[in-house]
Amino acid sequence: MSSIGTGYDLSASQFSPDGRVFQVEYAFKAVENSGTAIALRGSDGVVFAVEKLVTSKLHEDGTGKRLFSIENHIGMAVGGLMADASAILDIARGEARSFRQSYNVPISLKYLNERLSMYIHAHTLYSAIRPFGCAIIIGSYDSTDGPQMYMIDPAGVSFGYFGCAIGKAKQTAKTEIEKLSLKTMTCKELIKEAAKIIYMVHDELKDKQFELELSWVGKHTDGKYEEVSKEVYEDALKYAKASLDDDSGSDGE
Amino acid sequence: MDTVIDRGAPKARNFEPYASNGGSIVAISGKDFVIVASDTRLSEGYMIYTRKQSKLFQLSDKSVLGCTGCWCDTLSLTNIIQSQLKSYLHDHNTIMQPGSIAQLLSTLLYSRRFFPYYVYNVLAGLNENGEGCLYSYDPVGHCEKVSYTAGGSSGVLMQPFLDSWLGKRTVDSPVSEEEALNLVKDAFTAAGERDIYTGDEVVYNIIKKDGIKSGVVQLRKD
Amino acid sequence: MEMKQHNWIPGNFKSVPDIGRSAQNDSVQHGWTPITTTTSVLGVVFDNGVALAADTLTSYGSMACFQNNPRILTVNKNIIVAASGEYSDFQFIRDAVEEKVRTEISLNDGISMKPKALYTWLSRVLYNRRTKMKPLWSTFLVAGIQNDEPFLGQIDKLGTAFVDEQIACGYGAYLALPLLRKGIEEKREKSNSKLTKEEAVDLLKKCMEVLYYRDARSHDKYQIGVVTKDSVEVLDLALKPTWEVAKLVQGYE
Amino acid sequence: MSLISHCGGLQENSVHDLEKDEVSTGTTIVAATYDGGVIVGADSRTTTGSYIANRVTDKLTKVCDNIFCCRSGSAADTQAITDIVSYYMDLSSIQMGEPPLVRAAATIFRNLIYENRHQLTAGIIVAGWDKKFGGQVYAVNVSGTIVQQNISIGGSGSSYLYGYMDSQYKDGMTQEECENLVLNAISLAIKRDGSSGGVVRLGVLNHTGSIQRKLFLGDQLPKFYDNVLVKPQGDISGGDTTMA
Amino acid sequence: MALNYSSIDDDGAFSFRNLERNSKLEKMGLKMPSFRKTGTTIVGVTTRDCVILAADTRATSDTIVMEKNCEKIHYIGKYMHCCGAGTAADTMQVTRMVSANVSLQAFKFPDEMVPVVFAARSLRQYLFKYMGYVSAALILGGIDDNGSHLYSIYPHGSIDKLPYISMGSGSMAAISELESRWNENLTEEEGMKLACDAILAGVFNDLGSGSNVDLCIIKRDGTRMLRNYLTPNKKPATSKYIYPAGLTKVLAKSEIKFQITEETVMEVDA
Amino acid sequence: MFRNQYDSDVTVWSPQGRLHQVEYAMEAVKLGSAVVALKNKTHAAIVALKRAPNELSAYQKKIIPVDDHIGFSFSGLLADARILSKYMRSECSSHKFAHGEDLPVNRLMTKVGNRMQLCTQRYDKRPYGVGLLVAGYDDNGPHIYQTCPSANYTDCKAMAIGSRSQSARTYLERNLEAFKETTLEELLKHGMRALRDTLPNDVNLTSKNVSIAVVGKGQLFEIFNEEKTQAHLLLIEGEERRAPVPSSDSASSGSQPPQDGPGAPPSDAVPAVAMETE
Repeated sequence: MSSIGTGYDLSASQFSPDGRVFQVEYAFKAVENSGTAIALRGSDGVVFAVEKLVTSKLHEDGTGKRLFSIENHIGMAVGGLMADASAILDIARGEARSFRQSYNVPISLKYLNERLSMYIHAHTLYSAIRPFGCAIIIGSYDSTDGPQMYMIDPAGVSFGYFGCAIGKAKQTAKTEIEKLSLKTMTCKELIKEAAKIIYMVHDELKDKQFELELSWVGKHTDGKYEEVSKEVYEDALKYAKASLDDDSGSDGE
Repeated sequence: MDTVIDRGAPKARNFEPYASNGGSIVAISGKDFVIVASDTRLSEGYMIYTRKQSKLFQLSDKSVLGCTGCWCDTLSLTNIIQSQLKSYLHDHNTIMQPGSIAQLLSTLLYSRRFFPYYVYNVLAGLNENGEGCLYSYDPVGHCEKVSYTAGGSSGVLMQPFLDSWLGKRTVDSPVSEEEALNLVKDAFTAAGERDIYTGDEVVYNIIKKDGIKSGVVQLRKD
Repeated sequence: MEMKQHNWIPGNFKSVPDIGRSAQNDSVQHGWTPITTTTSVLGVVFDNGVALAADTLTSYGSMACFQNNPRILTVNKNIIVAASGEYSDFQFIRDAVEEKVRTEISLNDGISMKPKALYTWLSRVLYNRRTKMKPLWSTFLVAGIQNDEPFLGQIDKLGTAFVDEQIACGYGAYLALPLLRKGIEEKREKSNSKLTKEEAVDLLKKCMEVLYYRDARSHDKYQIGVVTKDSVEVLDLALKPTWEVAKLVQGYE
Repeated sequence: MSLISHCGGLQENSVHDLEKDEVSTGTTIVAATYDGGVIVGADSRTTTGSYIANRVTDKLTKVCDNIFCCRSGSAADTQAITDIVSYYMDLSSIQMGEPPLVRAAATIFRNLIYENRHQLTAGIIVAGWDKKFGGQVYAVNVSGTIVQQNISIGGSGSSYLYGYMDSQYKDGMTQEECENLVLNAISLAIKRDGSSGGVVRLGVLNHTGSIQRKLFLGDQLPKFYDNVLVKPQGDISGGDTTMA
Repeated sequence: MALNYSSIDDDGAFSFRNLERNSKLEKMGLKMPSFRKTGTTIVGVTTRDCVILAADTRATSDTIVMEKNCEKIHYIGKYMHCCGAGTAADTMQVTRMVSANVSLQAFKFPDEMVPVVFAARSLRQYLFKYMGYVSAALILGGIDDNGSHLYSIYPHGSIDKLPYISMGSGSMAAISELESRWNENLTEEEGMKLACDAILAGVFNDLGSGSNVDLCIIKRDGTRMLRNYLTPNKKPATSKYIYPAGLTKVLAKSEIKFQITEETVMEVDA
Repeated sequence: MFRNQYDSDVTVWSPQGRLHQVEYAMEAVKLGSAVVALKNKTHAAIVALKRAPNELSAYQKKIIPVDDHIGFSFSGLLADARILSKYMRSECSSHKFAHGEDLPVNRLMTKVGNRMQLCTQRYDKRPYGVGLLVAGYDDNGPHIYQTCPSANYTDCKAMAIGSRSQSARTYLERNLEAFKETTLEELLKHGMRALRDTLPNDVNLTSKNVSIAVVGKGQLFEIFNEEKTQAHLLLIEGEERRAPVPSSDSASSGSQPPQDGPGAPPSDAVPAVAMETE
C-alpha cells in the first residue's frame, strides 16, 4: 500500500506508479466490512448461506436481506454496500428479462455472468463514476448444464467456483470449504455444512447478533431458486449449533 | 371444379376508434342542492354489455361528474381528472371547488381537440356558499353554466320535457328537491319508453351541504 | 408500453440508438383487419369464484387452422385471463403478463397481483394502443378473486372496460349471454342465492354447445377455467353435440 | 333478418344491413362415379357471415328421380336455379316418357348460370345415372363453365380436399369404397373449413333409378389426427412457455 | 358488380330502374327517408300436432322505438300464419300479397287445404326476383293435408325447412333457448312455453326487440291467435302533468255551428 | 481526520473502503429535529418534533403525505425531502392510474432506494442530505421504513432519527415488545414519550412544536390538526420526564467518527462501520 496519500489513488481512471488502481482495491475493502456470505456448489445444485448482522433490535426481522432471486432459476448473494447491490440486482433482472424477451428461453448463467461482469467492470474505467462497493455470487441449476456458480468482485473480475466466500471472515470460511468434497455432496448435506461454516466464522465479540439466511437452487427444487423451508432451516441450525459445541472436541463429524 | 365464393381476400376493415355505448344524464340544480342522475345501461349496437354501470363519478364531497358516450373515453377522462384532483390536493392542501374543476375539465377536453373524448359531460356541485351549480359540456370542452340539463343518447328526448317544466322558473319560485327528483324520474321513464339505449336502472345523487344522498329507480329492462 | 431501457450503459447491447420505430411516422395503416382469430369467451360468477370458457380453435380466415390452441391463461393463484380476437395480440399480452408474474415471484414479498389490478392495467394498455390507432385487436376477460370476492371484468380493443356477473364476447355476447343471464336470474328468484360451482360449469357447457351449433368459427374441444379462493384449475373438455334433428329435414321445401 | 358480425372474431359484414346479408352455403360437396353408379355427398352447414343459419341443411337436391345436384354458393340463387331445372326435367320426363339424361340437366344448369353469371353466385355439381351413359358427374362453376369428370369437389371446403382426392380416388372403385372415400373427404373438409360442418349426407344413384340416402351424424364421422399441444420436455429451469 | 335490370321489365314506380337513380341522387347528397325497421325477435316451433309462431311487438326506426305494440304475426290463411322481420312495410305488403294468392287458391281447390309450400314458394320467388331489396325475413308456419310445416325465408329468396327457427335481430338470443330445450316430442304447452321464453330472451337481451309477446298456435282443429299473450314490460306510473289553464293568451274569438250527424269513439293506446 | 483527500467527491473510496461524502451527508440527518415512528398490529404512527428557525417564522411542515396510504417525516435538508416526496407521489399516482390500487410500501421503497443510490455513484451528483421515516399500510399490514443518505433502507418495528434521537431509540428498545399488541392510543403515548426524551430539559412538547400522523387498517394517512395533537399531548402531561441520557453523542460532538449504528452504545475506538453495509 505504498502509494496511499501520494495522490494516485483518487480516481479509478488513475494508475499508481507501481501499476495499481487503488480506488478499485479500496472498493474491495467495502466488501470485507460486511458479514460473511458463502455459496457451495454440490453435485445436484447450489447452496447459499449468509451471516446477516443484525445492527438493531428496532429493525423488523427479515430486513436487510442479502439473498435475492434474479429470475426463477437464478439466485444471488451479495456482500458490501446494500444500495449498490440493489442497483446491480435491478440490472441483472433487466438483463434476464430482455434475454427472455428476445429468445423466449431462460438466460444461461454463463451469459448473465458475462453481462454483469462487463457492467461492473465498466464502472472501474472512469473518474466520473465510482466502482461498485459490493461483490455478488450468482448460482443456478439447469437440467442440461447442471449446477453453476460464479462470483464477481468490484473489479468486474469473475470466476466459476465450486465454493466461495465473501465478506468479513472469507479467508477462514474458505479453508473450511476446502475441507468438503463438494463434487460428491448433495444440497441436502451442503446446506447443513454451510450453516456450520457461517456459525463457525461468526465473531462473537465484535458483532453480537446475527441471523443466518439460507437458500438454494437445484434438481431437488425442480430448478427453482427458493429460500429453504422451515424444517430444513431448523435442522441446519441444530446441526450448526451442535457442531459449534463439540468444536472443542474438534472431531467435527 | 373449384368454386371460390366464400373466401375472397379478407376485406380490410378500417379500425374505428370510437364506440357509442349509450347512456343518458339528467341534472337539475336548486337553491341549496343539485341532483344528477344517469341510467345504468351500457350497450353497443343492439347488444347490452351490462345493466348496472353507473355513469356518475364522485370527484369530491361536493362535486359529482356525470359522463357518458364512448365508454373507453369516459374511463380515461375520469381517471385522469381524479388523479389531477389528488395532486391538486397535495400541492394546495385544499379540495378543488366545482368552479375550478369545471375549468380543469374544459381544458382537459380541449387538449384532445383533434382526437376528442367522445363523451357528454355534466358537472354538478355545491359552490363555496352552498348553492347548486351545474355545468354542461360538449365533447371538446365548451362549458356552459346551466340550471338544468339532459344529455347523452336520449338527451334530445328529455330536454324538451325539462324545458317545459323548468324553463320558466325564476329566482323567486325555485324548484324543490322533491319536485326535481320527480322530474328526473319521469324524464327517464319517458326516455326509457322510446330510446332503446336508455333503460334498466337510474342512479341519482343529490348533493347537499350535509353530504350526498343517492338512490336507484327501476326502468324498463327490454 | 415501452420497455425501460438503460441506454447509457455501455454494456447493454440495446444501447444502440433506437432510430427505428419512432423516427418514421409512416401513414398509419388503419385498414388492418384481424387475420388469425379466435371466437367467443364466456365468463360467469358463482358463489365463491368465477369460471371462464373458451374453445381451443384459432382460425385463419375461415380455415380451422390451429385446433388445440389454449386461450385460458392462468396468471397466478387467483387470476385467469382469456381473450377473443387476434391471437397474436393475445400472445403479446400473455408474454407481458407472464413477465409481470415472473418479476413478482422473484421479488417474493408476499404480494401477488390481484384481478382488478390486471384488469385496470389491461384497460390502460389497450386504450393507449387504440389512441395510437395501432389497436391490439382482442377482447380480454379477466376473472379472479379480489379480496375474497369473485371478480369478472371485460376490456375490448378500444379500452372499453366493465365488470359484471356474466360476460361474453364475440358470438357469445349474442348466443350465450341470454342463457347466462337467465340461469343466474332464475337461481336468484328460486332460492335467492348465487349459482354453485357445478351449476356454473354446467351452464357454461350448455352455452358452448349452442355456440358450437351456431358459430361457424367454433370448435367442439374447449377449456373451462375455474378460479376460487383456494384453487385455480383449467379443465380440457369436449362437446357431445346431438344431430338427431337432421333426420327430420329433407330437401328445402 | 339482420345478423350480427359486429364482434371481435368476425370480419365480414356489420350487424344491421339486411340487404347485404346473403345466406350462403359455405359447403363442402363431392360427387364421384364408381363401377355401377355415382355417389353424391355434402355437409349440412348454411352460414350468413360466420353465423350458422341452418346446421342441418340438405344440399343434395333432387332434379329428378335419377339426377341430383349438389348446391354451393348463394342459397337463394342455387334454390331458384334448381327449381327451374327440376321443372324442365319433369317436363322432359313426361315428353320423353323416360328418365332424362344427366347431361341434359347439366346443360340447363350451365345455360342458366352462364346467361346470368353477373347476378348469380352458384357452384353446382350435377350427378346422376342414366341408361345411356351410366353414372356421370358434371361440374358447373360460378362462371358457367361445365366439365364432365369422374370425381368433382366444390364449395369452400373443397380447397382442403384436392390433395386427398388426387391421392385416394381410383377409377372403377366399388360402391362401398367410393362411399367411404366421399365420407372421409367431407369429414376432413369439415374439420378444416369453418364454413362447413354439421352432419354428412350421402346419396347413391345407380341402375335402381332412385336415390338411396345415407345420413352420418356428428359423432359417427371418422376421426383424424388432432395436432396435440406440444410442451418442451426436460427444460425444468425456470419453466418455459409453450409455443402455443 | 354493375346490376343490369333489363331482365325485369315492368317500368312503374315499383321498378328497379329507380335504384340506379336513387344511388346517383344519394351521391349528390340527398338523404333518403329512413323507413321503419322492426328489430324484432320472431320464432317458429313445431310440436307433434301443431305449429307455434311467436313474435315481439316492438318497431324501431334506427334507435327510437316507433311502435310499442305492433303486430308481426300476419294472417296468410286459415291454417297459415307468417311472422315478419326487417322492413315493416315490406313484410306487411309481401304477406298481404301472398295471403290474397292463398285465398284464391282455396277457391280453386275448395275441398283441399292450401299446401303451405304454395305460400312458401310464391313468397320465395317474389323475394328472389327483387334480389333482397325487398328486405323481408319471414317465418312461415302452417298445416295442410300432409302435416305441419315451418319455413324460414330470407330476403334474398332462400328458404329452409326446419322444426324450430328464429329470425330477426334477436334471433340469436332466441335460438340459444331453442337449441338448448327443443326435442321431438314437445307437448303443446311445452311448445308454447319454449316459444315464449325464446321471444323473452330476445325482448330482454336484444335492444331491437321489446314490449310484449304475441303467440299463434295453428292446429288441425283451428288457429288460435293470442295477441299480447305476455305483457312483461308495463310503463311505470308517472305523475300527472297538467298545464295550468290560461297559459295561452286568447286574442280573438268566433263561433261556427256544426250539425253532428254521426259520432264514433276510437280507443287510443296511452 | 477532517481535512483528508478522500472526502471531496462522492466517487472517491477511502483506503478503509468508506465513502466519506456519504458519511458527511448522514451527519446532516443528525442536525434535523427528531422524528419517532412506530407501529402496532394494525396502525403505523409518526410523532415528529417541529422546529421554528426563529420566533418570527411559522413552524416548518414536518410530515409530508404521499398517497392515501403512505406518508413520511424526515430529518435533514427539507428541500431534499421535498424532491423525494415529489418522486414518491408521482410513482404512487402512476401506479394507481395503471393498476387501480395502492403501490405496496416495500416496492415504493425499492424505487426510492435505487433512485437515491444513483446520486452516490456519480461525481456530478451529491447524496440526498435527508433521512426519511416512511409510514405506510398495505396488504402486508403497517410498515415503518427508514432511509438514509447511503440509499440504504430498512424495514423497522420502530425507529427514531434526528438530533438527540439516541435517547428516543433507547426508550423504543425498552418498550419494543409492548408495541405489537397495544391500542393506537397507547402507541401514540409511547411515541410522544420517546420524542420527549430527546428534548433538552428546558423545552417541552406543545401542540405547536409536535406533529402527529397515523395510517392503518381503515384509516387513511392523516396528519392531526392542532386540537387533536393537543388532546393527545394531554394524555402524557402528568408523567415525570426520565433523566436525560448522557449527552455523549450530542450533535456538536464534532469530529468523533460518525456513529450511525443504533443499538449498542458506542464502544471503544474500533473503526465503526461507516454505513450499514449489511
